[in-house]
Amino acid sequence: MQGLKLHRRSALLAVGMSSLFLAMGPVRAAEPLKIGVVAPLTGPAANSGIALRQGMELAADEWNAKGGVTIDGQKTPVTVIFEDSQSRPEVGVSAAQKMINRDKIDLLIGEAFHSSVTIALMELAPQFKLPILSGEPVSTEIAKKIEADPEKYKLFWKGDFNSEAYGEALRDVYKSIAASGSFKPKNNTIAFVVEDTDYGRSNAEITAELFKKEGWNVVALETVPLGHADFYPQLTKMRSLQPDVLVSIFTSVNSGAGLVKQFQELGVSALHLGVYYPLRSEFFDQAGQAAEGLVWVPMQYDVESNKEHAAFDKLIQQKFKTAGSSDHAFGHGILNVALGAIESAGSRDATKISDAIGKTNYKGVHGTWAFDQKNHTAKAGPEFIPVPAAQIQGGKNVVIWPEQRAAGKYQPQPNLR
Amino acid sequence: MLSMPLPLFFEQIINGIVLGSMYALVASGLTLIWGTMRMLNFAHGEFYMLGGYFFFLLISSLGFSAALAIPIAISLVFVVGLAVQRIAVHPLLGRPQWEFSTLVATLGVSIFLQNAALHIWGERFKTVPYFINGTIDIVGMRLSYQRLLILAVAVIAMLAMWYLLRRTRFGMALRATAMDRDAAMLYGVNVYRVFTMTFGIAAALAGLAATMLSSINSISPWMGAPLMLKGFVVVVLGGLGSFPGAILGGIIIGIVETLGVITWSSQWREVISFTVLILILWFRPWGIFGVKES
Amino acid sequence: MSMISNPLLETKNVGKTFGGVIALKDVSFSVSEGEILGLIGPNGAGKTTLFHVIAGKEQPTSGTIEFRGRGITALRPDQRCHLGVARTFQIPQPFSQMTVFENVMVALHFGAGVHARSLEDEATDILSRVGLNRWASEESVSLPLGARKKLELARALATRPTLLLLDEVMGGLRPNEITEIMETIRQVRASGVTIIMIEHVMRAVMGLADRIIVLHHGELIAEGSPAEITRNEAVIEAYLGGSAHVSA
Amino acid sequence: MTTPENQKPLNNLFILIALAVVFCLVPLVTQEAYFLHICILALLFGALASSWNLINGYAGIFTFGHQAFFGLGAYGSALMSMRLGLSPWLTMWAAGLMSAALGLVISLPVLRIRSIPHIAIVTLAFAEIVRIVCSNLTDFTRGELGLWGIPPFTSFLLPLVGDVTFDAAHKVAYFYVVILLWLLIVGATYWILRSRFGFGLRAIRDSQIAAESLGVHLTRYKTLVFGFSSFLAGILGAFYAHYVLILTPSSALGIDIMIQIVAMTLIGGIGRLLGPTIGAFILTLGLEWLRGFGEYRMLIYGVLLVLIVMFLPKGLASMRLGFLRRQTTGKIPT
Amino acid sequence: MSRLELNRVSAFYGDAQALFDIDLVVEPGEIVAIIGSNGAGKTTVLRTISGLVKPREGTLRYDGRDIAAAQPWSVVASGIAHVPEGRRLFREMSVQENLMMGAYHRNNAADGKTDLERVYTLFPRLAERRDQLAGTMSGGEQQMAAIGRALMARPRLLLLDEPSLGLAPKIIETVFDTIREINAEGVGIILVEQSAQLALETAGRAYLMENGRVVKTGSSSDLMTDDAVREAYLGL
Repeated sequence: MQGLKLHRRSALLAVGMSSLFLAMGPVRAAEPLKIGVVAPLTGPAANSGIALRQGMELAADEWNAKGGVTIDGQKTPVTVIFEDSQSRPEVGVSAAQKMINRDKIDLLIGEAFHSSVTIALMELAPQFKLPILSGEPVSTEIAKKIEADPEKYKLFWKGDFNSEAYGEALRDVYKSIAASGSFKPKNNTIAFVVEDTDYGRSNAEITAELFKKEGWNVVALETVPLGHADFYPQLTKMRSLQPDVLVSIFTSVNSGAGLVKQFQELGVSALHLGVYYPLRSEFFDQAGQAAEGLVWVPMQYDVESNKEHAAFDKLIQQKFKTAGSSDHAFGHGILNVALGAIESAGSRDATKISDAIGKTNYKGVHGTWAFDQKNHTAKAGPEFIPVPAAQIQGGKNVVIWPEQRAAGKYQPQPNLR
Repeated sequence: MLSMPLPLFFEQIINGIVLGSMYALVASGLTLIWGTMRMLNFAHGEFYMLGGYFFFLLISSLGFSAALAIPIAISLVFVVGLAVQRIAVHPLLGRPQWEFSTLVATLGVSIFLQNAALHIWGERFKTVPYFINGTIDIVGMRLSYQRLLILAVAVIAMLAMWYLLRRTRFGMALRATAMDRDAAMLYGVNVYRVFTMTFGIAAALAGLAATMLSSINSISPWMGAPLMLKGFVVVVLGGLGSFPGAILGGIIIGIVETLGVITWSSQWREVISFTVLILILWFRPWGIFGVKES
Repeated sequence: MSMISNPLLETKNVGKTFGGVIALKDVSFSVSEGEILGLIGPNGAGKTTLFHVIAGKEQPTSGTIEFRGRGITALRPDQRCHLGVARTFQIPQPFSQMTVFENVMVALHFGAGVHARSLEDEATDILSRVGLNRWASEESVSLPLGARKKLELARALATRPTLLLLDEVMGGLRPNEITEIMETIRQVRASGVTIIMIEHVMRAVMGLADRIIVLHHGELIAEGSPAEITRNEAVIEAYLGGSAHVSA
Repeated sequence: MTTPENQKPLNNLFILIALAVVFCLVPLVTQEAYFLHICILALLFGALASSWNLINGYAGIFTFGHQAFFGLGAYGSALMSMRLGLSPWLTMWAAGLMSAALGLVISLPVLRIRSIPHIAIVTLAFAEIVRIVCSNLTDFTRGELGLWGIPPFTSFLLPLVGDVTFDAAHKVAYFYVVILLWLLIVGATYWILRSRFGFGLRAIRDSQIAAESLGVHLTRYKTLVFGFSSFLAGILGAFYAHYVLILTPSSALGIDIMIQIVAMTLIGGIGRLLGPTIGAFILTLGLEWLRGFGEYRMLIYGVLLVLIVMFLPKGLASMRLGFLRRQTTGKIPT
Repeated sequence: MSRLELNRVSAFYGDAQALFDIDLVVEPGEIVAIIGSNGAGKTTVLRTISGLVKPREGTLRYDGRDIAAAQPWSVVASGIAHVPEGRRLFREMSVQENLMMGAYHRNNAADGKTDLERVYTLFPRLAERRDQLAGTMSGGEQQMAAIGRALMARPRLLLLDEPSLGLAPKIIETVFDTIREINAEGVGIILVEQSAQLALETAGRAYLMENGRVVKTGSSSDLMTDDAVREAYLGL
C-alpha cells in the first residue's frame, strides 16, 4: 500500500516534469520586425545597461513613428525586446536563446555592455544564422576572435571600437599637452588606478604598453573592485611615488567622482587623465569643483557646445525624466545601425542584413558608424566614432584634442606644482 | 613600505583607521543581531543602502540640512529594520535549521530591496556634498576634515552604543537576552521585542554609516553588498557577538588593507585581509574577543 | 578491596578540572572482566565526567587510564571504541534525522565488531533485544524518552564492546521497562561484556551490580557490595540528606 | 515527519531513474536550443547543488565557498586543454582532482571550527581569495578580460548513433553529457547514503559526540567528504567551461554561484537526495519564466525566496508532507 | 482560592510527551516539594508554570487566572519567579546587574534600590561581590545570586529548581535556611529537589514524580516514611 502510494508520487513528479516541458514548448513567430537586446538590467552594470536601453527605446519610437522599417517593400513596425543577462555569460546565452527560439527575433544586439557575455553570445551567430551586433564592449579580445575565424563569425559585428582607441587617444593627448610646453615630466613615470573589470584592465594594459614604448616607467597599477570609491590608501601611495601622469579608468561614476575629489584633497601632483566616467552627467554633480582641470576621454557627449547632443538630450529628458548620457546616445545609435541595415537590406535574410551592416555609414548622435571589414569592428577616429579628449575648464567640458575638433587649449591642472 | 616617508606611513595608518571605523559601524550591527538572535543578516547591506537613499532624498529633494537629515534618515532605516525583522525573520522563530532559513530569508529580502531601490530611484549614482570641505596638514600628514568628522562620528556612535548597552534598561535586556534567552524571559524581558529592536538598532547603525559615507562612496542600489561582506569578515575576526570585537576587527581589517595597498598593490588588498582572517581563526577559531563554544 | 583478579580497566589517580573547578580528584579504581560495577553518587558528583574521561571525550588533567593493561589516555574516542569501549549518553544523543534502525547501523558499521551475518540482520536482532523493534523505522527525533534511552543502549551494544559504560539508561523508564532493561543487561553480561553503570534507579543498581563505587564531589567515598553500600553511613548521608556532613 | 532516506530506497531509485529517462526523452520531443540550454543549466546547477548537499545536507558542515571548487575546475580544465592540447574529456577529471586537492587543503582550518557562521565566512573568504588571485594572474587566466578559446568537448563517433558533435550549435550532446554527470553525482550521493561512508557522514551531522563514541573518525570523514564534494564541483566546473566557452573570475568564481546553490538547495530540500535538483529546476525555469514580468523579475524572485522559506521550511521535495505537518509548540529557536 | 492550580496538564518537547496529566496545587504561603529521580519531569513542571513550555492540554491557574498561554515575561510580572536549574545567571554581567535584571519587569528604579538593599541584607556575601562578574563566582555564591535575582522580582510564588545542586553541605544549609526565611515572609515556594530528605524536611507537602506523572502526593512526614519514595531513590 505504502509502496504504491510512493510510486504514484514519483509518477506524478515525472508527469509534472514533462508537462513543464510541454508548457515551455515552442511558440510561433509573429509579424513585426523583432530586435532582441541582451543587457545588464540588474546589478551594478545596470547603471549603463538601463541608459543603453532607454536610448534604444527612443530610436525604436522614432522608427515606428515613421511607420517602421521597410522590408520587402512593406513598412514593418519594430518591436525591441530587452532581456537581462545579470552580467553572467550563461544567463546572457539563456536570454538570447529565449529571444531567438521563442520570440523569433530577426537580429540580436548583445551584449550591450559586457565583453565577456559578448564572447559567449558570438557563438550564437553561426549557430542560428542570426545577425548579431554587440553594443559598447570595446575589448580587443572580441576582434581577435573574429579575426581568428572570419568565416564562422561572418554574421557578427562589433558595434564599438577596440580598446586601443582609448590608449592611443590618451597617449596622443598627452603628447599634445607636452608639446604645448605647459607640462614637463620629471621622471617619465606613469601610474594607474583602474577598476577591476575587463574594461579597466584592458585599457590600462594597452595604455601602459603605449607609454612604455615611449620610454616611460609604470610605477603603479592599482585595481579596485567595481564601484569602489575610497582611494585614500592609493592616493597616499601616489603622494609617495610621485608619478608624472596618473590615469584613472572607471565605468562606475561614483569611483571616478570619489577619486577626483580625493585626488584634490590629498593634493597629488600628477597630470590626471581620466577615462570614461566623466561621460556620465552625474559625474559633474558628484565631483563638483574637484573636477576642474581634469583631462579625459572620450568626450562623446557634449550637451553644452554640441547642438545635436543638446537636442538629443532634450528628447531623453522628455521621455525618461533623466539626463542623457553617452550611453543613451550609443544605444540610440546602435539600434539605428541595426534598423538602418535591415532597411537597406530590405529583407529579414541574415546574410543580407549582415552585408548591409558591413556597408553601414550611419551618422548618429554618438558618431559615425562604419565597420572595418577585416575584424568586423566599428572604426574609431574623428570621422568615425570619435575619441576626443576634453578638459574641464570653469565647470564646462572643452574639447582640447584632436586639433580639428578642439574648442580650446589645455590649461595647467590646478594641482600641478 | 619602508621606502615611504614616515608621515605618509602614518597618514596611511589613519586612512586605515577611518576605513576601519566604518567597517566597525556596519559590523557592530551584524554582531548585535548574531549575539541576540544567532543569525546572519544578509540584508544588512541593504539597510546601509536605504540609509544612503533616505539621506539623499532628505538633503536633495526636501532640502534638509545634514544635521537634521542624519537623525531622520537613521530613524527611517530603524523602522525598516523593525519591519524586516517582523515580516521576514520573526515568523521563522522556533523553526528547525534556524541559521540556514534566516540566511536565505534575509537573502531574499536583500534581493528584493536592491531591486526595489533600482525601480524607485533608478540606476544613476546619487551623492551628497561633504559636510565640511578642506584639509589640514599636520607634521607632513594631510588629513581631510570630512574624514576626521567621520572618525569622530564613529567614535561617538560607539560610545553611545556602549552607553545604551551598559547603562540603559533596554541595554540590560539586550545583553541578558544575548547571554541567556530563557533566563531573560523568566525575568520579564520580552525577547521578541528585544529581537525586533535589535534589528532596528543594527539597521540604524548601518544607516549612520551610510550617511557618513555617501558623500564619499555615492549612493546606488548595489552599494551594500561589498560592505556587508567586509562586515561579516570583521565580526568573525573580532568574535561573533562581541561589540569590542567588531570595533577592533574593523580597525585591524582597515589597517591591514591600507598597508596592503602600500606594500603590494590594491589588487591584493582583499587577499591580504582574508588571509589574515583565516590565519587568525586558525589559531583562535572563535575570533579575537569571541567566546569559545562549549 | 575484593577480587581484582584480572583488571579490564584501571584508572590511576585520575583528576579533571574545568577552569579551576574540580570535577574529579584522584579517582583510582578498576573493573574486572565480566563484572558489573555500579557507579553512584548524588547529582553533580562527577560521574558523567568520569565516563567522558574513560571514553575519551575529555582528557584527564592528571592520571592515566589503562584498558587491558594498555595505556589509552592519549587515544581519541573512536579509537577507544574500536578497542571495545562503548558508552551511552545520559542525555540521549540520537542521530535525530535518521531512523532507529539507521542509528544502530551506524554503530554496526563503525564499531569494533567482526560480523558474520549481514548488518541488517544484526541490527534487527539488537533492536529486538532491547525491545525497540516496533520503533525501527521511526525517525529518532520523534521517539519518547524511554525509547531514546533504549536506543542509546542498542547503539552501544552494536559496536560489540568489551566494556560497556551505561550512563543512566534507566532514567525516565517505567517500572516494567526497567525490569526489561535489567534483564537485557544481565544477558549482555552473560555474553561476556563487562559493564560500568551510572544509575539513579537504585533498584536496578542494587539488583544488578556485583560491586558499587560511590563518587561525591569528585572523590571516591565508598566501595563495596550493594549490601555494604546501602549500610554505609557516608553514602546514605551523601545521598538522602543534604545537610549531613561528608566523611572525608 | 518526513520519511527517512533509507526507508524508501526503492522509491528514491525509482524517481532517479524515472527522471533520468524523462530527461533522456526530452530531445525526442523538442530540440529547441533555448529549452535545452536552460535544462542543461538546471541540471548543471542541480548537480552542483547536490555536490554541496553532500557537505551541508549530509555531513552538516555549512560551507559558503563551493564556488571556489567549481571555478577552479573550470579554469583548470580550460587551461589544461588550451595549453597542453589535451582532450577536455581528460582534463575534466584532472581538474576535478585539482579541486579535490584544494578542498582537502581548506578542510584543514575548517575542521578546527564548529560554528555555522564561522565556517561559512571562512570558506567564503577562501573562495574570494581564489577569485581575486585568479583575477590578478592575468598572464595566465587573462583575468576579467575573460578566458576564451576554450575547446569544446572532443566529438566522437558513437556506434548506432553516429557522430556526436559538441559545439554551440549542438546542445543535444551536451544535454546528454550533463544528464550523465547529474546521474553520476546524484547516483553517487544515493550510493553513499546507503554505504558505510554515508552512515558516518549523517552521524556526524546529527551528533558529533555520539558519532565519535561509536567509532567514527571525525577528521577523516570530514576531510573525505570535503575532498569528494570538491572533486564533483570541479568536474561540473570543467563542464561549464567547455560548454559556455568563456570564463571570467566573477562569473565562474563569484559569490552569486554560491547564493544560487544555497537557494536551490533550500527550496528543494536540504539533505534530501533530489532536493537540490528540484530546487535547481524551480529556480532556473522559474527565473526564465519570470522574464515575462520584465523589470519586476528580481523583485518577485526575492519575495518568492522569503515565502518559500516561510511556508515550505523543508523544501519542495517534502511539499506533500510539509503541509500536513503539525506545528510544534516551541517558538524559540535553539 | 489556591495560589496555583494545575489541572490535568500535559506537555511535550517536540513530539515527545514530557508531562502526563499533572494535577498540582499550591496554597498561599506554603512550601511544596516536587521530588523524584532524574528525568521524572520535575523541571518541566516548573518550566510549564513559568511559561517556557506551553502545556498542550489541561489548565494552569494562578490566583484564579488562566496563565496557560501567558509568555514568561508576563508570568513573572504576575508574581511568579523561577530560579532555573543550574542558576542561569547572566555570566558576563556583574552581580548587581544580575540582581537588577530581577526587577526588570517592574521598571522602577527606586523600588529596585530598596529591594537591592533587602537582598544584600539577606545575602551579605553578594554585597561584597556586587561588581564581580557573575560567571566568575563560586557555585554557592551563584546560587545566592540566582535566588536574590528572583527575590528582586517581588514574587508571591517562587519556583526553585535544584537549589542544592553541586553545593557543599555547609552552603546547602545556608541556602535552605534562607529559603525558609523567604517563606516566612509569606512567599509560596515550589521546591524541586533531588535530595528527597532535604526537600521533605523543608516542605510541608510534596509530590513524587516518575516518568512525567505524579505518582504520590501527601504531607512531607507521610512521604518521609513512604516506601515508594525510598524505592524511587534507593531501589530498596
